Order: sequence, then structure tokens, then C-alpha cells
Amino acid sequence: MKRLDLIFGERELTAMLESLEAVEVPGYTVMKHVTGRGPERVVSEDMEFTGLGANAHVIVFCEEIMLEKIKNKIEPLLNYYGGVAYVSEATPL
Amino acid sequence: MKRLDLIFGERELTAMLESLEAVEVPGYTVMKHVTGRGPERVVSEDMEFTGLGANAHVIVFCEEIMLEKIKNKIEPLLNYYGGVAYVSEATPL
Amino acid sequence: MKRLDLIFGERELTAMLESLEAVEVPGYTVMKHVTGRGPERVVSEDMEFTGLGANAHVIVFCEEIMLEKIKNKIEPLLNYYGGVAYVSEATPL
Amino acid sequence: MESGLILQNVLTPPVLFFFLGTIAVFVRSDLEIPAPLPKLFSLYLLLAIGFRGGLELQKSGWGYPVIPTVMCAILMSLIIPLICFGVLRIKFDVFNSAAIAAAYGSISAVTFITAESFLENQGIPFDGFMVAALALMESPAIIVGLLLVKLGAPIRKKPSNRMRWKEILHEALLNGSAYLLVGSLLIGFITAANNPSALEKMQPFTGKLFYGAECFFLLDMGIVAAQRLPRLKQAGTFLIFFAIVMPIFNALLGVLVAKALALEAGNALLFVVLCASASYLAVPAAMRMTVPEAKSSYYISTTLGLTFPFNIVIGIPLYMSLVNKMIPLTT
Amino acid sequence: MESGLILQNVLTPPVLFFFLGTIAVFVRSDLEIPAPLPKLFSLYLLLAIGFRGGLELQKSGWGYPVIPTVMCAILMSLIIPLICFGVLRIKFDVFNSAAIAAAYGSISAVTFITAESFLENQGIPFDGFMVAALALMESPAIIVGLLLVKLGAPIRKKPSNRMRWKEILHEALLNGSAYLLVGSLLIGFITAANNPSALEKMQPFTGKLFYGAECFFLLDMGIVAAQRLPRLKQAGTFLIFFAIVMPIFNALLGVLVAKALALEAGNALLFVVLCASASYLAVPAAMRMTVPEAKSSYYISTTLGLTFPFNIVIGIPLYMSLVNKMIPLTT
Amino acid sequence: MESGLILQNVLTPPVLFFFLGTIAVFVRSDLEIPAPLPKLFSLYLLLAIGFRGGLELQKSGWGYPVIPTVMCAILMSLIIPLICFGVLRIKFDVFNSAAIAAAYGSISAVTFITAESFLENQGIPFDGFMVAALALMESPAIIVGLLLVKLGAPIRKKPSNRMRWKEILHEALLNGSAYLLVGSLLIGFITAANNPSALEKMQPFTGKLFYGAECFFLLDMGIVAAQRLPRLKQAGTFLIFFAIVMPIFNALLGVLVAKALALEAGNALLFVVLCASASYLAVPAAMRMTVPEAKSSYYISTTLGLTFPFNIVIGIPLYMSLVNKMIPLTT
Ligand SMILES: Nc1ncnc2c1ncn2[C@@H]1O[C@H](COP(=O)(O)O)[C@@H](O)[C@H]1O
Ligand SMILES: Nc1ncnc2c1ncn2[C@@H]1O[C@H](COP(=O)(O)O)[C@@H](O)[C@H]1O
Ligand SMILES: Nc1ncnc2c1ncn2[C@@H]1O[C@H](COP(=O)(O)O)[C@@H](O)[C@H]1O
Ligand code: NA
Ligand code: NA
Ligand code: NA
Repeated sequence: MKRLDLIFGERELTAMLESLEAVEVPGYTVMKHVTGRGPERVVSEDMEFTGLGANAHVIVFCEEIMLEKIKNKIEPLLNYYGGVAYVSEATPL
Repeated sequence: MKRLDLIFGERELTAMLESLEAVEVPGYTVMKHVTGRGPERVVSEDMEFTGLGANAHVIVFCEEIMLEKIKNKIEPLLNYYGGVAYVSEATPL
Repeated sequence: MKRLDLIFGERELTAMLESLEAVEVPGYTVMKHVTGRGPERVVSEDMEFTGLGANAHVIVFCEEIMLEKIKNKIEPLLNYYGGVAYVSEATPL
Repeated sequence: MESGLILQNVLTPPVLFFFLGTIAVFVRSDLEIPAPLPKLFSLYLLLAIGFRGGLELQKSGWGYPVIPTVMCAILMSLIIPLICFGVLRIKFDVFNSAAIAAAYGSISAVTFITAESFLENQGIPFDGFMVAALALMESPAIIVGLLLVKLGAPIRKKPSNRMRWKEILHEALLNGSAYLLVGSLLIGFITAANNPSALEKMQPFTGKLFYGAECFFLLDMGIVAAQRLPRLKQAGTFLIFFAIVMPIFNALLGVLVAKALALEAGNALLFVVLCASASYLAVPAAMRMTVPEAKSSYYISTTLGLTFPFNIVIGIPLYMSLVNKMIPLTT
Repeated sequence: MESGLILQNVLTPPVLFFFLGTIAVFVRSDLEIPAPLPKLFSLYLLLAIGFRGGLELQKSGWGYPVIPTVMCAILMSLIIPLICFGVLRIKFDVFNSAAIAAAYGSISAVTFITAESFLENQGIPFDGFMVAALALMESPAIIVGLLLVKLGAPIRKKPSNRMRWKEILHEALLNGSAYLLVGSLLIGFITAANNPSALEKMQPFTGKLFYGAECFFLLDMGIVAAQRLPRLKQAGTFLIFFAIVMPIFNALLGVLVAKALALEAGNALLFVVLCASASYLAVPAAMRMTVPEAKSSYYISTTLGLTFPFNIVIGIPLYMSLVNKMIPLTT
Repeated sequence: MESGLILQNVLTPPVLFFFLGTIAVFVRSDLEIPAPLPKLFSLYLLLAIGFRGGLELQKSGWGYPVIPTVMCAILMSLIIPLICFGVLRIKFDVFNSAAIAAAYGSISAVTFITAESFLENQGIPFDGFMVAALALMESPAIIVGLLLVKLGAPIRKKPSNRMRWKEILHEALLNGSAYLLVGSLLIGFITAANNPSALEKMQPFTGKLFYGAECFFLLDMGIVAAQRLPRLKQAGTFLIFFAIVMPIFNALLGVLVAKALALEAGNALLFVVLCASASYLAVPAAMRMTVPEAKSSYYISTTLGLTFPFNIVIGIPLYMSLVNKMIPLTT
């Protein structure tokens, strides 16, 4: 099994989850109110109230073969709005 | 060293942490207010106020030999209430 | 690529992020309001209001060669105030 | 006449803010009240309802209608889940039937306070002791629900198949919302008896602020309820019907009991609303812990997505006109 | 005369709490108002401003200055971004120019309420219908901003290069803050018409609490504004000048229009403040979604880090003395 | 007589809500006030205490008892940690002794306001300038504590073994709670001098709401305090005794000083409560940063788990009867 970590703007969360559902991931976990810095911008907690939102961190545990499908679906979103996606190994306990 | 990621309902957090303490894990980290979707149910932020709670994400860094003990302890909880557990490699910096 | 997980007291967050910036990490992600137990102390959510703060969980995706520099920078902080740092493999999606 | 009452009800700020929240979801506005702010309002309302109920109870004393009314309320919270269970078993297994039945036996504090605001708006008096009924109807339904599971499904598939009674009573009596409500009621009662000057100092917080905070919370409830609606479709037509027809049936039962108790119109409406409303706070939390076999989306979508809005918008004025027909206003 | 007004303005609690927040950042105090508490105050203020505006509007009716004033306000929110865009194009590309221009065409609700507090403090009357102008100036500037992008940069580098009009209108009209403000305005309006007793019950929440909550929120705004300042340096001298000079220019425009409309001094100041203030709520959120090519730190640092504090502290009394010079107080 | 006072104190809403929170933990109710809601109430209380203190100070002026009282208060916050340190060294190392000593030299704002509520309830007058003493007692104890570490343990094992004075003064003077309290005090003072009409507009927020918010916060403090209790056992009998006996001793010291200052009964009680209370806000945060060698569970469990509840429930009436014995009520 693989673990996919997605970090991107909270305002794109709905679109991102819809993409994940579209490729029928077995499940996902969402952490909101995440902040950080990437090559493009600084996301800080104190700006949350403005509606700009913080980042969301989404974790997906899934089979390796699913990754390609996910990639195709979410790459446009990540390219347009920014965000990162990393894959690691994971085995069920 | 191994990294164990546990994701399950916040209401089972106390029971889960007691199980972890019972097998004497060296430590753990807890993130609450986590949402997500699994094979069984959708957990959304807006239901937190009802007392249903969101999910908790617990990370344990520990030796490989400890995993078996943890598994035996927490499997009944995960089976009964739902939730996922995944293991990855991790080395101290 | 490597994934670095840092967990430590929220009050050291500014110092920690300054250290990371000093070695020019490509980016980082911060989750605050994290609780847990380590060998030294229990960090619980209900003490957040006292100004003691909870833990912060920082994730850095970076090249392996950068890890050594990070280690040198942050080790004093982790030794003085406590906290853990673990490294895993990660590949961009 | 009902339509007049419904319109009058709809044009009050609490109901209008509820609609504002609902519409926000339908037009896909990104209006959002992030956690834990709804919890803040929920805790505040429970504390304030309890405290005010306690002091009213102290004022009104234990005279005639109090004890029998409270006892009948408890009785209703035992009988209603049994009826609901019977109806639900037509379509659902024991676990789901029992969980949904428990929710409908229990109460919704926000429906109750919207009914109070409705009465105030209509200038119809009511008594503070009804809050005691509210507080005491939360727990019994939970116990009935779990009893039904025990009797109806003696061998449970899930590993830990013995019912831990201690845990169940614990969930029923000591869940956060029931505990805070009853506790604040006691504190209000004690304070009114010993410390009337403190009541005055509490008044701006528990009294004056209440209506506005109710509006704010109903804005959030509107959002939450509307978000539950799509999941209701999955639950099927039977449950959708159940979520509208059952409250009306329970309301009819309630009116009969209220008439038998010779309650005045205001108290009668509150009694009926307690019967007709369903819990989305204490019961779902308790069911999730003790009957994980039941699908939580069933009991939450119905109570929160349909029964709650129905009661808030149409139910309360409907029940009022029912009460008016059955119980002549004494002047 | 201005310096006297500035001092009087600075010595009011809202501005003092704003300074307290700013200084906290400069002396590196760890004072912090954690998320989502600022959101709570922000939602509360929008709800209360809207509700109060709605009921004032109901009271004042649609008599002379209302309709033309509101229409001129909308006009200003269309013209100002065009002027700003022209100025900004000297230094910035189309994307950044359009995004910043949109922010300056739109409004800041907190600047508006600080101006209201200033007027109350000075004993100068003003009308509730100005809130309608506030509510209706939020969206048009967003649409102008996006139109400018469309016209100025027909081929966008990013993949999804067609402008989705539905999405843009959606962001402009239905973003959380505009939606809540307009919705509460309508609710206030409807309530005042149908249900005057409910107004009284809302008053402690939307009325009495307002000033204190405003102070609390300005404490946070002081922190947030001061934290934006270092990033302003990156934005360069041009933008720093722009963030001070443009509001003054817009204010001058506003005064002329206010004079032409024959607004009284209080309403004139509010009109001017609407022109001079820049959005840090609706517009940045909309721009982030629809023009991700623009650097968000540009439009946020300028509006929040410089224009907002300038308006709060110096701008309002400055504009007041401008208004006083142009529009003689009628007694 | 004490037992009568204790009962009167226990039957006030703030103390009853404190008990409600404590009992919730003992009966394992899942009642919970999630972060950051306690922070909201904590910030609000500091802001309101400060603001009200500032305006009272403006009213009362700098006449006789003000300056000497405030100076004696500061003196107490320097002497008490020295005494505590001496006692604690019997059992603990320099680091832990200094950290705990600093906590007991500093103050607890919530204990202070509970004492104010107690006085109001008893109809005993007191002066606003005592808030100035409260505000100025927070920081000195921190400095004494760190001085004790420096003198008592010149070679520290941890890497960064030089004491950074700048950092320490920073923590002592600019930690969030001290900063907000002093800042709000100044704002209250300035506002009362320049802008009396603004005071009235702040009153619903800082004044009327206060008592209810205090109750809500004490509900949370009850939960937090009870959760600290099990960890107290680990701390050992010595520390448990210390957490009860030391406040009483400090209170006795305080009564003597209050008598010497010829304070009236109300002010005397507040002075005594400042001496007897221990910090769980500013000091633990500062110690965690500057003396990480000390076990934070020691200073937090004692101040929050034992000294705070003791003072709230028994201490205040006990000190009152002490004051009554020593200082005859002037009528
Ligand atoms: N190298 C990295 N390591 C960890 N998180 C990152 C990294 N780069 C970006 N991020 C996260 O991804 C978010 C969006 O990045 P971006 O839009 O590319 O600036 C940032 O705010 C960070 O939270
Ligand atoms: N495949 C998955 N990847 C990531 N998180 C998951 C996955 N499956 C389940 N989860 C998380 O585990 C929680 C409980 O799952 P369950 O009870 O099995 O529905 C969900 O709410 C998700 O947060
Ligand atoms: N073995 C572990 N696994 C996961 N998290 C840990 C572990 N050890 C420590 N932590 C986290 O690191 C924080 C600081 O640890 P410490 O200061 O060493 O007690 C703890 O509060 C935990 O959140
Ligand atoms: Na019911
Ligand atoms: Na403008
Ligand atoms: Na003290």
C-alpha cells in the first residue's frame, strides 16, 4: 500500500476531494487549519478569518495502481493553485 | 524504527491512548479535529458540536517489535468502532 | 526526497522555523494544537489557554543532503526544550 | 389559520437566520462557522436554558402541574421510542431501528427555545418548569433504545457483545449536554434560593444575550441541516416520510396528554414540542458509542436534516394551532 | 484642526486597542488571538452591522438621499478600480494590478464601523441606509477586477485559461462575508417591518455588545496588520506610496460626489470612508480563487498592513476635516 | 463564622460552576470546552479586568492608599518567592524550587475576580486601584525566580547555559497575559480621562457581561483543575501540603501588611488574595521557556490543581474572616 500526502489551499478542498472521490479512493483523512510556506507563498494562521483560509493536509492510503489515476485528476489543481503531493510506503498494521 | 499512523473516532481516543500506554509505547502524538471518509462513514467538521466528535490522528514512533503488541491491544477497538492503522519506516534524524 | 517530521512545543515554533529558513528548506508545513506524550512530559489540550501551548508538528519535504544541515541547526533546540525528529522516504507524486 | 401562524413564525429572526444558513448551502456560498464556534454557542445555550429554568422553577415552586407534567414528560420519552421502534422495524434492522427510535424519544433543546421565542412573540405565557421536563427527557430514551438492542438482538456480531450497563447509564446520564443542562438547572435553582443579587448579575449573560446567540446558532444549524439533506436521499423514502410524519404523530400524542394534564396553552405547546422533537446532541453521541452497528448517517440525517427544520419552520405553528383547537386559551 | 481630530480619534477605545495589538507585535509580545476567534468576531460584526443597517433602512425608508447615494456608491466601486488599475499598471502586470485595484474598489467593514464610532463620539448624526451602500459595494469591484484580467490578459499561462463567469459571479456575490452582510441586512429589514418586539430582544446582542466586540476585534486587527508590515517592504516603495496616496485620492473623489449628492456631514464621511477603504475580506478570497497569478502578499500587505491602519488612525479624522471644509454642517 | 462565610461563598454561581466542572471530571462526563474557547474567555477577562481597573483608577486618583499599596504589592511579589524558595529547597532542586516559588509570588487573576464577586455579594466596598496592584504583581516574581536559578545553579547542564537577560525581561514584562492586562488598564485609564461617553458604550461588554463570562470560565477551570489532580499525587505529599499551607501563610503575611497600610476591609481582602494566589498563566509559560529543567507538572499541578481551588472555595472566605478579625470594618 501507498500513503499519499497532499498539502494545498483549504479553499480548493472541495474540488480536491471531489477529484479523489471521482477516482474512487478507498478513503481519505483531512486536516484543516494547517499553515506553512512553499515556493510560492506563506500561509499563516492569522489570515484565516479573512476567508483566504489556511492549508489542508489530506492523507490517502491506497493501492499503488491508484496513484496514476489520482495524479491525472489532481495535477491541474496543484499546478493552478499550488500545493505539494508526496508518496511513501505504508503497510496496514 | 517504525512510524504508526492511527486514524479513528475522537470519542475512542481515551480508550486508544490507554491501550497504547498499556503496552508502554515510548510516546505518541495526537491530532484532533481531523475529518475524513472511510469505507464505513463520512466524518465532517460541522458535526463536531453535536458531541459525535471528529476523528483523531495518532502517530507513534516505536521499535518494530512493539508493533505486534500494539496490534493485539487495539485491533478490537478498530474492529468495533472503525478506523485505520498503517505502518511506515522512520529513522531518527 | 525525504520527509522530516518534527514534533516539539509550540512556543519554540518561531525559533524552529527560523532555523529551517536559515538552512533554506524548500518549504514546510505546520500543524499546531497537537498534543501528545513523550519521555519528558504530557502535553494536553486543556492547558493551551495558559500560554504553555500545545505541540507543533512540522513536516519538511527536502533532498537528503539537506538533512545534515537541518540536524545541526535544530539539535540544540530539541535537546534543550525536548521534541522528536524522524525521517522517512517520500517521492513526489 | 395555520398558514398565518407559520408566516408569523417564519418572519422572526431565529427562523430567518436558520433560512439564511440553509440558503447559503443551496447557493453554495462559502459562509462557514468553523469549529469549535458552534460548540461555544451550543454550550452557552444549554447553560443559559438550564440556569433560567432553574430560577423559574425556584419561583414557580412545586405546585400542581409541575410534578405530574414532568413525570408525564419522562413517560413520553419512554413510550415514544417504543412506538417508533415498532414503525421502524418494518424497514430497518434492530440496531438502526433502536438508534433512530431513541433519537425521536429524546428532545432537541434548540427546537424548545425556538418554541419559547414563538410563544413570547405571540404573547402567550409559559412556565419555567418546562425546562425541567426538557432536562429530564434527554436520558430515558437513550436507555430504552439500548434496552431494545439488548432484547431485539441478543447475540451481537461485533466482538464485545455484552452490553456494559455501567457504560450505557453513564452515556445516558452523564453525556456532556445532559450534564450541563441539569447542572445549570440546579445552579439556577440554588442561586435563586440563596443569592437573588447574583441572579441580576447573571441576567445580561444568560438572559439578555440569549435571543441574539440563539439567532447566531440557528444560522449555523441552518448550514448543518442543509448539508445533511443530500445524505437523506441515501436513507430512502421510508425514512424521509418517517422524519415528517412521526413528529406530527408524537405531537398528537403530546396534545392529548397535555389536555389530560390541563396544561395552559403555552406549557401545552412546549410539552408537544418536546414530544415532537428529536435529539441530535446527546443521543447520536451515545448511540455512536454503544450501538456502532447502527449507521450514524441514518439517525443524524433524519433528526438534523429533516425533523429539526420541519419543527422549527412548520411544526411549531402547526402544533400551536392544534393546541389552540384542543385547549381553549384561559383568560 | 486635523491634528485635534486625529488626537480625539486616537484616544477612543477601538483605536487604542488597535494600537495595543500593533505594539504587541513590535515589542514581540506573545499576545495572540488564536483562530478561529477572529472569525467569530468577524462573523458577529458582519451580522450585527447588517441587522442594524436593515432596521435603520426600514425606519428611514427610501426617501431622497437613499437611492441616489446607494447608486453612486456602486458607481464608485466600479470607477475606483479602473483608476487604480491605470496607476498600478505603471509598475505591475495585469494580474497583480487587477487584483490590487479590485481590493481598493471594494470596502472594509471595520473601517466603516470605526468611522461610525468616530461620528458617534463627535456627536454627528448619520443614517443607517449607509450600511446598504456598504453591503452593495463589496461585489462590483470584484467583477471589475476580473473583467480587467480578462481584457488585459486574454491568454493566460495557467492551464485552465478560460474565465468561468459563473464561478466569478459566484465569488463576487456569494462569498461568505458579502452573503452574511446582505442576508443580515434583509433580516433586519424584514424584522423591523413585521416584528418590532423581536428588535428589542436582538438589541443586547447586535446593539449593546457591538462597541466592545469591535474593540476586541480591532485588537486582533492591530496584531494582524503589524504582522503584514515586514512583507510590505518586499512589495516595494511604489506600493507603499500607493497604499497611502490612493485612499486619499479616492477620498477626495468621494467628497466631491458626497457634495454633489448634498449628503449631510455624517453620511458624507461614511461615503468617503467607503471610497477610501480597501477590502481584506471578500476581495482577497475571491482573487486567490480566480486570479491565482497575482501575488496574494501584494494585495493583502497593502490593504491590511498599511491602508487599513492609515484609515483607522489618520484617515477618518482627515476625511472628516475635508468633509467639514466642503460640506457646512446644517443645524 | 468561617463556615458560614464558606457556605455563602460556595453558593454563588461562579463557585457552583467551578464545582460543576470539577464533578464532571470525577464522574467522567464527557463535558468539554474545546480549545481555543477557554483562551477566548481568558483574553476577555483580562481585557475587561484591565479596562475596568483603569477607569476606576482614573476615578479614584492617586490619593493616599494607592501608591503605597501598589508598592507593597510589588514588594510582596518579591519577598514571597524568596520565602517559598527557602521552603521548597528542603525537597527540590534549585530549578524546580525557583519555578514553583515564582508561581506563588505571582498572582491569579481569576482568584482575584472571584474575591471581587465575593465582596460584591457581601456588600463590602473595594477600590478599583487594586487592579493596578494585580497587574504589577505578575512580572516581578518571574524575575526573582530566574535570579534564584542564576544564583543557585551557576553552571547549568543544558547547552545554552547563559541566562539571556533580555529574553527573561521580555518573558516577565511582555508575556501575553501581563501585556493585555496592563494595556487594557492603560486604555481604560485614558478613555476615562478623555472620553466618558465611550465608557458607557464599553459597559455592556466589559461590565454587564463579566459575571456570566466569569461563570463560564470557572466551569472550564473546574474541569482543568480536576484533571490536574491525579498528577499531583506524583508530585508527592510535600508539594500537596505546600500548595495548601503556603497560601495561608502568604495570606497571613498579607493581612499584616494590609493592616499596616490601614487598608479598608474590601481592599485588604483583595490584597491578601493577591498574596495568597499563585499564577497558572504568565509564570508557567515563562518558566517553560527559561527554566526547562524544572518539571512543568510540578508547578502546574500545584497552582492549578490545588491552590487555585482551595483559594476559590475555602481561601477567600477564610481570608475574609481573618481580615475581619484584624481590621475592624469602618462604617
Ligand atoms: N518542501 C515542502 N515541505 C513541506 N511542505 C511544503 C513544502 N512545499 C510546500 N509545502 C506546503 O504546501 C503549501 C502550498 O505550497 P505552494 O502553494 O507551492 O507555495 C505550503 O503552504 C506548505 O504548507
Ligand atoms: N484509505 C484511507 N486513507 C486515509 N484515511 C482513511 C482511509 N480509510 C479510512 N480513513 C480514515 O479513517 C477514518 C475512520 O474510518 P472508518 O471508520 O473505517 O470509516 C475515516 O474517517 C478516515 O479519516
Ligand atoms: N515516540 C513518540 N512517538 C510519537 N510522538 C512522540 C514520541 N515521543 C515524543 N513524541 C512527541 O513529541 C513531544 C515532545 O516530546 P518530549 O519533549 O520529548 O516529551 C511529545 O509531546 C509528543 O507529541
Ligand atoms: Na421527542
Ligand atoms: Na474603496
Ligand atoms: Na501570590
